[in-house]
Amino acid sequence: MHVPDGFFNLAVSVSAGAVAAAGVAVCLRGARRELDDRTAPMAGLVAAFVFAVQMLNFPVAAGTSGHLLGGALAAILVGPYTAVLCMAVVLLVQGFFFADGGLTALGVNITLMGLVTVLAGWGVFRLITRSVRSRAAITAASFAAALVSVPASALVFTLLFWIGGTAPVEIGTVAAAMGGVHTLIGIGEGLITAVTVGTVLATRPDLVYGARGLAAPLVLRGADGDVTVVPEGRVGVRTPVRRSRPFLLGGVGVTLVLAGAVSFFASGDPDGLERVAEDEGFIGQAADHAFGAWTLADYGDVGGIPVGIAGIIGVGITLIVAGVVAYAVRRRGHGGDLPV
Amino acid sequence: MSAGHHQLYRAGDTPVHRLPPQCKLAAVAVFALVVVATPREWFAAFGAYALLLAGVAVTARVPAGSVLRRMVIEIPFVLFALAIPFIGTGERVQVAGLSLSLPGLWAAWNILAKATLGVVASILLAATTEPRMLLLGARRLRLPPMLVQIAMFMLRYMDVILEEMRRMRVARESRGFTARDARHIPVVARSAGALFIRSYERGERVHLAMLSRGYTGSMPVIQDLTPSAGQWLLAGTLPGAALALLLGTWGLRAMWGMS
Amino acid sequence: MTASLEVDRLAYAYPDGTQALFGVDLRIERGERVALLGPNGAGKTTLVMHLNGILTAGHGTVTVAGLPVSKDSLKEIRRRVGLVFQDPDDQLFMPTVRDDVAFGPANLGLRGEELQQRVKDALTRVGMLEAIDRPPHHLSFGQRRRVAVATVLAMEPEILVLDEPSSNLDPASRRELAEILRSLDVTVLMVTHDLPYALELCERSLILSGGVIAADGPTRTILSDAALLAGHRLELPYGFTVP
Amino acid sequence: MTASLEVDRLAYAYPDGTQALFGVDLRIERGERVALLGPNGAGKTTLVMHLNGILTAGHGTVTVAGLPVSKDSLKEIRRRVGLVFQDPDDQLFMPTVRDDVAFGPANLGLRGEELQQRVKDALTRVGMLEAIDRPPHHLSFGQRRRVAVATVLAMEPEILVLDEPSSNLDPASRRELAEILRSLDVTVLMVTHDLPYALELCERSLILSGGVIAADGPTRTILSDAALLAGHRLELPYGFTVP
Ligand SMILES: Nc1ncnc2c1ncn2[C@@H]1O[C@H](COP(=O)(O)OP(=O)(O)OP(=O)(O)O)[C@@H](O)[C@H]1O
Ligand SMILES: Nc1ncnc2c1ncn2[C@@H]1O[C@H](COP(=O)(O)OP(=O)(O)OP(=O)(O)O)[C@@H](O)[C@H]1O
Ligand SMILES: [Mg+2]
Ligand SMILES: [Mg+2]
Repeated sequence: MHVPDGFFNLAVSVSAGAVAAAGVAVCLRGARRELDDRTAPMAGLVAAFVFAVQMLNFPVAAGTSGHLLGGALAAILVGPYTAVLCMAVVLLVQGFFFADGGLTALGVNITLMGLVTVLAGWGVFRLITRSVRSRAAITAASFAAALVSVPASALVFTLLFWIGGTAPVEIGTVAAAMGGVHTLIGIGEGLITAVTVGTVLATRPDLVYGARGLAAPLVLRGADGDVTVVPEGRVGVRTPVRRSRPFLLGGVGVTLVLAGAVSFFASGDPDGLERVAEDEGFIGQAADHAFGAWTLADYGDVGGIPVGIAGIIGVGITLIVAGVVAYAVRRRGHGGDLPV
Repeated sequence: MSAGHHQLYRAGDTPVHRLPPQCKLAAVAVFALVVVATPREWFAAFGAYALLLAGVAVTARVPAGSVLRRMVIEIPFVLFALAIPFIGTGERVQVAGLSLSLPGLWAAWNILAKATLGVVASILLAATTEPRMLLLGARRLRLPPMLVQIAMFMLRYMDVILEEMRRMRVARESRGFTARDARHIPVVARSAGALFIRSYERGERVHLAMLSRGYTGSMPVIQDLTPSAGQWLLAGTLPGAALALLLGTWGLRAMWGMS
Repeated sequence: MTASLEVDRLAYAYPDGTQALFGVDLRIERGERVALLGPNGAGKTTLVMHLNGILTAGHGTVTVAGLPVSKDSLKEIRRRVGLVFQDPDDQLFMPTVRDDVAFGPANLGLRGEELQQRVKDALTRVGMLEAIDRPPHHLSFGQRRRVAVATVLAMEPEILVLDEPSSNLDPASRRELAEILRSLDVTVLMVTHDLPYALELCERSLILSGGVIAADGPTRTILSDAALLAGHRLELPYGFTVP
Repeated sequence: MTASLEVDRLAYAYPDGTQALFGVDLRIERGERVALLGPNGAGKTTLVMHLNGILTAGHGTVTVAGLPVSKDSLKEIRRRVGLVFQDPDDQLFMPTVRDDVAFGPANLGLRGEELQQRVKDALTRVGMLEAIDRPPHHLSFGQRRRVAVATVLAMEPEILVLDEPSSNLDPASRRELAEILRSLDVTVLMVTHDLPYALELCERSLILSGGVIAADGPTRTILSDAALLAGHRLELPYGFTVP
């Protein structure tokens, strides 16, 4: 599903960028409670695993390419906040090192494959495990969470495509293709997630974030024969996530305001990169001119500023705003370094 | 344990290799923005961008062959882009007996041109910068340290996983096993479960070894990475030229439009 | 006087439930060289991993030069205690031997010429200077073990904890390591299965067996007690007599 | 009579260009027990990796019981030659000790009760039967080494090649391993840095140094030649005299 450069119009790319930046900022804050020096490498391993899983890339008819996503797995193993960070890292590394996914589409990619899969996956997982807590329940919940997360992501993709995809394809076609294929992928994803979580549970239950509180208490015997019972949570202590709601709400609020403002600004741009413009018949005009002597009107401008330039200004402003937000959120928790 | 995927990186000592990583990262990101912001009808601008990248490749002595080989990453988009003219809506044109959607053709061109330029720019970046250095650069560009650290562990784990996979394969084969057909899948699947834990635990022990040598979450930077003004200027050549092109083309077109 | 290392009623169980330590008590003074003996699976590695806070006590306390090992003191503890792992592959992770040996001192803030000198000194000591620009994972097992020792020597810790440092070393390197350890003015705790080596290097020995300290005394006395040794799967090798 | 192992002018360089073997010639008869001695980095591991075709000769040939090692004969070669790796982590890869030990015999076609019996016998021999259902990567280093030996014993190979099998073993296990090896009617080639152990177990020794065979003869004679030993970083340990 890695979206390349030029796939969505600027408005969508930029708004998704803002959503992603705000989401990551919120998660940076939340993750500090999920991670400690023993679990930090786990985040890296999960990222590596997700990376490997995403390498199995196969083309899907009308929706770029399909592959497993890994967001639900990450959420169950390292917790939802850290999972978003893992997914963001995977996508950043893929974009910059491996040229997989456009750099200007990073926002879209992080939103689709990071935020949406993790939110959907973790939501389902919590829903199931809140009432029943046993090894089997956790494995089953992992399956369901992963199964749901993939079509959820495909759904949001379709939505974004409908708002601002540059390819003139019927939205129905996209929805059908994405939905169908991703439900199938979801089954594969569910199986892999359940098997992985099951394996880790069997040998290192302490490493499964979603299974905290499940292991039996450890009994330690002193030299003089006294017996001490140590409750679980001792190894790699992770205090439960508290006080996250205000941040979540704050983050979402800021995101919405930003996204709204930016898309308003961006949708002020006429045609150019936008599919909307194509429907208005601009392409026809261009064809009339035999791809030749276009006038300024052909590609449109806003008060004399062509879309391209407007886009750059827009992106610049958004980056600054998103940066300030991220910085502000981060400052409240004095730096983002992992506790060591 | 840092072999493996680093074939992406091609060692060299060119001005491009020597640039501090943060300059290169910033340059590539701005370049990609300029490319995406360029209206798709400006064929000449895309050609010029391609020439700019070719210039970088020549300066960095990255052979065309290696860039092309790595461009296979693009195949899924290419397949998709090629499908758009067939399934696209809107006005149809007849090309060699095929009925194609005209907006579809435009969209296909748009995606192919922009994605390809973006991909090549990233390939050149990875080919001239060691992953470890890229992470240092990202750190210098104020990417939150937590993300940098996760990325660092991730790269390390990819090595660990590859290394563990290699060890396990040798171990299997030395005890008379070779995976030849589907009947052997269960064996491989069973050892895959062990692979996850094994890689994790090895990585964990290595991480603990790092901690026990005073590691506090970021790699010590032994080399001096502070870029000089000259280096920023040099790195700025690529996005600068691209931006100049974009603005210049716009100016020229504006004048034509008036005349 | 505060002891260099003090362990009090330490118990630990691995996450999968296997309990490895059942209440270990020990005290090592500054400048002592102590051997830690015991059968396979006795908990020796588990114990030494606690000494610089890599594993954290399930129960009991560990004190290093008066400073209790806890989350807040970890940084300082790790600066003071240098740990050579039993498996060199766990210890080496940088792309070249040079980077690997420089890693620790660089974290302590060394830079430039001083850092390079530290690296070269440490590698010269273990006889691996020629391999300085090779990747550690392309060395032979014994060579990796030597580099692993160098990474810790380069940090110049006050307390040196070594987990079977002499295994996989050729006999000459084994003797050279003994000479290095003897030349350093540091506290040494060395896990080993090589009883003559323990006798050669350490005045005092501990036997850890079944997760508790089963004996503690002068190495010579312990090695002369055949019944004690036999009770913990220890025995003097073929052809060796306590001189 | 065909030799059990025959190596002829074997040379090998690693992919990164490091040449490890420079023309090794050796011949071991059926039923012999031979020690392979030599300094760190001499090429011992590289040599033994050729003996069951894990590395393939850059130049020269390796023949096992008359069968040249080549792509086509690999399966047969690996059935005949059991190799215990220097690093037990290289050898163990299945989720439990039972699966790991069963892996080799299962590949030879054993099933059911017979297979389980083989597994149990092998584990009993190395004293690791209680760990049968534990994951190998959760064992102590010495326990892993013992399981690694069991995985090879379970295959009942004709030729047993062991790369420092006694390192990290406690003294009793070391002696027990010697007894196991002595009780088997197989050809044994054992890499070791433990000269007394070589003397105890092997009548004949080879010294590999700098990628070539530097000496070949009765172990007692070799160990008595102090100048020869010193020339290859070998020396008798503290307190040991050739009995
Ligand atoms: N990661 C682990 N998970 C679970 N159990 C473990 C783990 N590592 C070791 N153990 C178990 O803990 C006990 C003590 O192991 P430890 O590694 O401390 O032994 P050791 O004294 O160092 O042995 P050796 O001489 O073989 O190195 C053993 O029973 C071992 O099986
Ligand atoms: N994977 C590798 N890539 C490149 N060079 C290697 C590799 N493994 C070993 N070498 C080099 O080949 C030479 C022989 O190594 P080998 O492992 O055979 O030594 P060894 O005799 O087994 O030593 P030890 O006693 O330390 O185990 C050494 O110089 C070593 O550095
Ligand atoms: Mg140990
Ligand atoms: Mg070796």
